[in-house]
Amino acid sequence: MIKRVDYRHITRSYGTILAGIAVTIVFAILRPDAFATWANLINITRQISLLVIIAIGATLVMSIEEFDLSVGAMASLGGVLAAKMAVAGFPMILCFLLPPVVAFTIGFVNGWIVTRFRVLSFVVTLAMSTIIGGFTFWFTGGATIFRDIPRSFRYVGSANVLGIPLLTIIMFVLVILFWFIMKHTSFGRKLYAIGGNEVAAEVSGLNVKKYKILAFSLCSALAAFTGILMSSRLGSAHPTGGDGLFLQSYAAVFLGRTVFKEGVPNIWGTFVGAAILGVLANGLTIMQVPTYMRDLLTGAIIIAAVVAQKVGRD
Amino acid sequence: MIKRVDYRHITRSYGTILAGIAVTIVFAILRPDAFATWANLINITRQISLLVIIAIGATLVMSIEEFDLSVGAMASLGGVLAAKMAVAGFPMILCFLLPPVVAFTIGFVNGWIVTRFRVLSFVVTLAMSTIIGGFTFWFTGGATIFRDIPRSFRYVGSANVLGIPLLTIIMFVLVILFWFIMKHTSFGRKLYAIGGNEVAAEVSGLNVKKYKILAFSLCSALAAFTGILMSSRLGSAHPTGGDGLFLQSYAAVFLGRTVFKEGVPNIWGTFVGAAILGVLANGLTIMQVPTYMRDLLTGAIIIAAVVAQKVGRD
Amino acid sequence: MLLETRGLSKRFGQQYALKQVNLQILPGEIHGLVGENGAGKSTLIKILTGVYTRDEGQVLWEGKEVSDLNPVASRRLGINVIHQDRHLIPQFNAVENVYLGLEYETRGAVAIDWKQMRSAVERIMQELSIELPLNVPAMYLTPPQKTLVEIIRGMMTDCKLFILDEPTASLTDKETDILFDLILKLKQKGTSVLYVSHRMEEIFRLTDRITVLKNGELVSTVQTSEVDLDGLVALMTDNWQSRKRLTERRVGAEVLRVNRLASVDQKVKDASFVVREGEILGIFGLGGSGRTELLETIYGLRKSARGEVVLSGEAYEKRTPRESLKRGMVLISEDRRGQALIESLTVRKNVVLSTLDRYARVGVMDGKREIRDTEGQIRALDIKTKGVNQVVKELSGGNQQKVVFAKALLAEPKVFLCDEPTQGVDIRTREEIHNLLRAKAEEGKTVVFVSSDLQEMLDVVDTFVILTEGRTTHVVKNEDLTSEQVLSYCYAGTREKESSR
Amino acid sequence: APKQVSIITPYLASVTTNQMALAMKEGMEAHGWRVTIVDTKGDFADLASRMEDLVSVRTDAIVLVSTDPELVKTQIEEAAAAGIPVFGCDSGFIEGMVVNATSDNYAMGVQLTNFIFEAIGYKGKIIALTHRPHPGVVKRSQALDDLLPQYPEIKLITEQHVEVPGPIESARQIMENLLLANPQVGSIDAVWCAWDEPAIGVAQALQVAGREEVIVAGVDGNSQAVEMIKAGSPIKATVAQNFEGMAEIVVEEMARYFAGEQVEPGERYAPATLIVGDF
Ligand SMILES: Nc1ncnc2c1ncn2[C@@H]1O[C@H](COP(=O)(O)OP(=O)(O)OP(=O)(O)O)[C@@H](O)[C@H]1O
Ligand SMILES: Nc1ncnc2c1ncn2[C@@H]1O[C@H](COP(=O)(O)OP(=O)(O)OP(=O)(O)O)[C@@H](O)[C@H]1O
Ligand SMILES: [Mg+2]
Ligand SMILES: [Mg+2]
Repeated sequence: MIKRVDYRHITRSYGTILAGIAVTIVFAILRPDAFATWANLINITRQISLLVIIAIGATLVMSIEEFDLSVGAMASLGGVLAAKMAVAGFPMILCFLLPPVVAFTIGFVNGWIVTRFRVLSFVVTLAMSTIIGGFTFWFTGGATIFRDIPRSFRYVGSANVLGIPLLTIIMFVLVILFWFIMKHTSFGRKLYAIGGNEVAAEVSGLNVKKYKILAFSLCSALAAFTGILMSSRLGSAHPTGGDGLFLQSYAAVFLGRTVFKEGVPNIWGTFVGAAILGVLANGLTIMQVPTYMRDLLTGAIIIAAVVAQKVGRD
Repeated sequence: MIKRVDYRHITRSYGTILAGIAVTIVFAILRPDAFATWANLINITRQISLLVIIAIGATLVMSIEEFDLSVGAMASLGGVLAAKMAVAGFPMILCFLLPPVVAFTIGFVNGWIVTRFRVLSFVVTLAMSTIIGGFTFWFTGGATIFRDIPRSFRYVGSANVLGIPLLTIIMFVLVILFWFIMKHTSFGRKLYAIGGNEVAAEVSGLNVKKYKILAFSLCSALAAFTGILMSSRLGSAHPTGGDGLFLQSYAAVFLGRTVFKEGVPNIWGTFVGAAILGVLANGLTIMQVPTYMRDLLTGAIIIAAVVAQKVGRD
Repeated sequence: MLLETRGLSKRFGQQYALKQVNLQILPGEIHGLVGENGAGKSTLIKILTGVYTRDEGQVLWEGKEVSDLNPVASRRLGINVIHQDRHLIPQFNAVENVYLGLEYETRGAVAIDWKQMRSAVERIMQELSIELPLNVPAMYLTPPQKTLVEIIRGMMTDCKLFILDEPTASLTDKETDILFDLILKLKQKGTSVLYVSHRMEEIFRLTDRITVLKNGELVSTVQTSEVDLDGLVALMTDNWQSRKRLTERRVGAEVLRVNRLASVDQKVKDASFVVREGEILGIFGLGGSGRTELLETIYGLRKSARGEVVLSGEAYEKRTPRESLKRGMVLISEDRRGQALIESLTVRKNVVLSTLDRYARVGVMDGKREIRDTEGQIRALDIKTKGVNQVVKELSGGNQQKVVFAKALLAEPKVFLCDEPTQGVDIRTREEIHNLLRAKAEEGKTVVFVSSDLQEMLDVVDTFVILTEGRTTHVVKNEDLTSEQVLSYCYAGTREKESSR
Repeated sequence: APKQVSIITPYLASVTTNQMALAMKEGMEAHGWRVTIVDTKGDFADLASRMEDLVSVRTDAIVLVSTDPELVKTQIEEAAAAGIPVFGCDSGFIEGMVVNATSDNYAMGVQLTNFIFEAIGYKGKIIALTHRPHPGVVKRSQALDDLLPQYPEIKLITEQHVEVPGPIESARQIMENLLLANPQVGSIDAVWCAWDEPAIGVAQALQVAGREEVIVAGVDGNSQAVEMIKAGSPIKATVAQNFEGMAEIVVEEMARYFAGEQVEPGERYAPATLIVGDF
C-alpha cells in the first residue's frame, strides 16, 4: 500500500522532467555528433543562464501569488546602466552592484504600492514597466551602447573557469542559493505561506507586507543583474535588449510549477522549465528545422510535457 | 451618516473612472482645439475599438480565473486568414466568419486541454500561442499580405454610419451584448461562479468543464474577429500584427477589475480600462510630448488611477 | 483580571457587530461565550487577537491597556487562538502549519531543522493522543483534521489565554474528549480559556462562567452553576422555546439503494444500505470512517470503483453532481468554504446557484423572481444578512451554513444527503433544521443524515447504518437506542475486521 | 506659425532608425520647423492610431520612418484627404504619399549576396539569418532567393529567423547551436545576415568558438559593425545604407513641398556603399 503511493508519487512528480528527458534523448539519437556532446551541454547551460537567473526572481514573486511584469524592462535598464557606468570608467564591481541596488529600490516601490494600497500587482508592475522603459529610452537616447566598453566589463559574460562558462557557474550558484532559501529558510517558507493563504499568514502573525515587498525587491534586483550579464556577454547594451526575457521567464516559471505535484512555483522547477525551453531551442536549431517548424514543435512539446505529467493521474 | 457612507461608496466604486475623467479634463484644458472635439472623440472610440473587443474575450477567460495568452497570436492569425481569403476572392461574409470559427475550435482545444488534464492555462495557451505563431508564419511565409486586397474587405474597417465609424458601433454592440451576457444571463453567472470557487460550482451542479471550454472558445473567436477588423482597418495583414494587443488587452482587463469594488473582471470595467489607455495614448500624442515622456506619464497615470481608488478606503 | 474589555464596539458599514461590550476573563477560568449566529462572538475574538481593529473601547490585559493590537502582539501577550475559519496554508503539511507564525527551529542559524520540528509536533501529538498524517498537505486534510492541526498549533507555545471558536463543530466524540481533557489540563495549569460553542452540553460540562451575546451586545455574564439550559437559551434568544416537531411519518417505497459501493481511492470499501420515502437514515461511524466519502461517492463527486446506486428504482450509473441534482438528490457538504459556498459572491447568487436554469428564460435571469425567492429563504431560515446582495464572506459562520441549506431547499430534492448539516449553527436554528428535515420526511422526502454529534443523530434519525473503515457493518432501528450501544456497534465492526485478519 | 512636422516609427530603438530620425529632426529644425518623434515600439496597430491622431490635430507633415506604408494604407489615404503630406524615409512608396527616400533594398540584397558569393569563390555552404516580416529585409532576402539558383555549387544550409527584440542575443544563440551542428572547419563558409545586428551576434559566436574562418556580412553600416570590421572580426563587410542621405532627401523634398513647388511623387534612392574590411 505504502509502496503503491510512493510509486505514484514519482510518476506524478517527475512527469514533466521525464518528458524533457525524452526530448533530449530524441535529439541525441537524431544528432549524436552535434547534440549529445559535452561542448553542447556547456553551450546549453550558458544559453539558459540568463533566462534562469531572471526567472528565479519571477519565481519569488510568483510564490507570493503576485506578478512582476516589469522584469523585462528592468533587465534592459540594468544592462544599460551598467554599460554606461563601465564606459564612464566606474570600477567593475560598482558596475555590477549599483544597478541591482537601484533595481532593488524600484522593486521596493512596486511592492510598497501593491501592499499599501492593495492593488493588483499586474497593473502596477505593467505601469512600472512602461515607466522604466521610458526612462531607459531617455537615458540612452534610444541608442545601443557599445563604444568604449572596456574589455574588463566583458569578462564575466565571456570567461570560462576550467572550461565551464562563468555564466553557467553563476547560474548554478544562484539556483542552489535560492533553492536553499526557498526550501530551507524561514524567509522562503514565509513567502510560500503568504502565497498559499495570505489571510492565514497574516492572522498567524507574519509580517506579510514586509515579505511581499522583499520578494518584489529581490525579483527586480535579479532582473537587473540578468541585464548586466547580458550586456557583458554581448559587449553592448540595447535599450530594449532584456524585454524579450519577460514572457520567457514566466513560461519557465509556469512550466516549473508543473514539475512537482504541489504545483507551487519553485526554483528547481523553474530551472527545469528553462532547461526544457533551452534544449528545445538548441536542439531544433541544430536539427536545422525551419523557423515555423521550430515554433510548432516547441509549442506541441511543451503541451505534451505538461499533459504527460497528468496522464495516469486522477 | 448615510450620506457619508454613500459618498465614500462613490469614491471607492468609481475612483478609477474619476481618475480617467480627470486626465481627460486636463487634456481638454491644455488642447481644447485638438483634443476636446467631437472628431477626436470619434477618433478615440475607433482607436480603442480593437483593444476593447479583444479584451472582452480576455475578460471572459479571466472571469473563470484562467489566462489565455494566445489572444495576440490568434488576432494575427485571424487577420491573416481573412486577408488571404479576401485576396483569394471568397465572399466577404465568409472572410469575416470563417476565421472566428477556426479560432473557436482552437480555443476549444485550449479549454479542453486545460479542463481535461487540469493543467495551468498559462502554460497551455502560451504554448498554443507559439504554435499559432508558427502556423501563421508558415502560412504567410513571414510576409505582410497587402496585394490585391479588395476594397470591399476594407469597408468594415473604414466605413462610417451617420458620421460614426462602423468599428465604434461594432465595439459598443459587443460591449453591451457581453455586458448583458455576463450580468444578466445564467451563462455569465456560471462563469463567475466557476471563477469564485470551481469545486463549489461543481458540487452545485454546474457543468464546469463545458463552461470553461466555452469561455476559452469565445475568447479565441473574439480575438480572431479583432484581427480581421484590424486587417480591414489597415488594408493589410501582418503575421505578427495582433501580437501587440495581448499585453494591452490584459492591462485593460486588470485595470477594469479595479473599477468596481467587487474586483472581478467585468465588461464595463474592461471598457473603462481600455478607454483610459486609449485616451492617454491619444492625448499624449496630441500634446506632442516626446516618446519617453509619453511612457513616463502613461505609467505614472495608470498607477495613480488604481491607487486613487483605494485612497480614503479601509 | 486577566483580560477586560471596556465599551468595545465594532461596526461593519452602519451595522454594529459589537456594541459597548464589557467582557471580563479571570485567570484560570474556563469562560463560555454563547449567542445566536451573528451575535458577534467571532468578531469579539478577532478584535482580541488583533485581526480586526476596534472602532471604540479599550482592551485591558492584566490591568494595563493594550493600544496596538495585532496578531503578533496578541500572540506575544500570551493569547493563542483557534479561529472559527480554520486558517491553514493549503500546500503546507501539518508540521509546517503548526509552526506558522512561530520561529522555525533552525540548525546553524539559517537552515530549518525539519527533523526537530517534526519531532516537536509528534511529541505534542503523543501527549494529546492525536493521530494525524504529517506528510499530507493541508488541502487534502478533512475539516476535523484541520481542527486538530490548529489544536496542536495552539499547544506549541505556553499561553495565558486560549481562545477556541467552535472547535468541536465537526469533531467526533473521540476527538472532542481529547480536546476536553486538554482544556481541563490547561485550566489546572492556570491558563484561562475562552470557549465558544453552540453545543450547550459542552458549555455546561466545561465552563465556570458564561457570557451571553445578543445582537452584538453583552446581555450578561453568569456563573455556570447558577443557570440551566432553559435559562441560558432564554438569555440568548427572544421568546423562543424549544419545540421538537413530532411527526407522523409513514415510511413508503424504497427511494435510494446503495449496493456494495466502493470508491476509487478506497476510502469507501463496501457500503450498502436502503432508504425509503419518509425515512431519515443516519450513517454513523468514527472519525475517518469514510462517511463524507460515502456521501460524495453516492452524489457523484468522487469516482466509484465498484457497486451500484439505485435511485427511484432506476440504476444510476455515471454519477455527477449535475445529474444527481437533476434526479432530485442534493448534497449538503461538510466543507462549507471549500465545497458548498462561493464566498466572494452574494447571498442571492449562492442561493440560486443550483437552480440557475430555473430562473432563466432563454438564458436571461429573472432577477425579480430570484430576489423574491431568496428573500423567502432568508425569512424562512432566519438568515442574518444585510440583504440579498451581501457577500457571503461577510456573514457569520452559522448564517453561511443557512445559505447552504437555502440553496439545497430551492432545488426541491427528493433525497437530502446531509453531511454535518448543523455544524456551527445555533441551537435554535439547529432545531429548526431538524424540524425542517422531519417535515420534509413527512412530505415523503428521504434524508440521509451524517453528524459527528451522536446525540443529535439519536434525536433525529429513524435508522442507523454503522460505517467502519469504509464498510457498512450494521443496520439498527433507532428505538430506545443509547449512545453506548451505537458506539459498541462501531467498535464491534472494528473488532470483527481485526479478528478476520 | 512654424511648420509642425511629425516623425513616426515603430522602431526608434533600432540604432539606424534612431540615427535617421535624429538627423532628420536636426535638418528640419534648421529650417525653423517644429519636430516631434512618435515611437510605437514595434506595434503597427498603434502606429495607425497615432497617425490618426496626427491627422486629427492637423500636423503639417508626417514622416513615416522604417515602416511598410502598406500597413497604414488607410491612414495615409486619410492624411491625403485631409491635405497632410506623408513622406517616407526608409519605408516604401504607395499612392497618396509625396516621396519616399530609401535605399534600394533589393539592390542592397544583391550587393550583399554578390559580396558573399565572391568571397567564398562561388562555391560552399552558407547560412542565412533573416526576419521576413520586416519589409526591407524581405526584399533583401528576395535577392538571395533569386541569385542562389544561379550557383549550384553554393548550398544554403538553413535559413533561420532572428527574434526581435534582442536580435544580437538571438542570432548569437542560433549561431552557437549551428556551430555545434557543423563542427568541422569548412562545414560553413559564410553567414548571410539580413542586417548588422545579427551579424554582430554571429561574429561573437564565431570568435568564441574559434571559427573565425567563416565570413560574415550584413546590411546597414551600423557603427558597431563597422568598428568590428575594422578590428578584423569575422564580419567582413556591410552594405552601408546612407541614412543621413535619406534624411537629407526627405528634408529637401519637404522644403520644396512647403515652398509650393511641384514634387514628383515616387521613390528617391540614396545609394548604398559596400564597406569591406581586409581579409
Ligand atoms: N468582514 C465583515 N464584513 C461585514 N460584516 C461582517 C464581517 N464579519 C462579520 N460581519 C457581521 O458581523 C456580525 C457578527 O458576526 P460574527 O461572525 O461575529 O458572529 P458569530 O457570533 O461568530 O456567529 P456564528 O455563531 O454564526 O459564528 C454578523 O452580522 C456578520 O454578518
Ligand atoms: N480524526 C481522524 N484521525 C485520523 N485520521 C482521520 C481522522 N479523520 C479523518 N481521517 C482520515 O481521513 C479519511 C476520511 O476521513 P473523513 O473525515 O472524511 O471521514 P468521515 O467518516 O466523514 O469523518 P468526518 O465526517 O468526521 O470527517 C480517513 O481515511 C482517515 O485516514
Ligand atoms: Mg462565529
Ligand atoms: Mg466527514
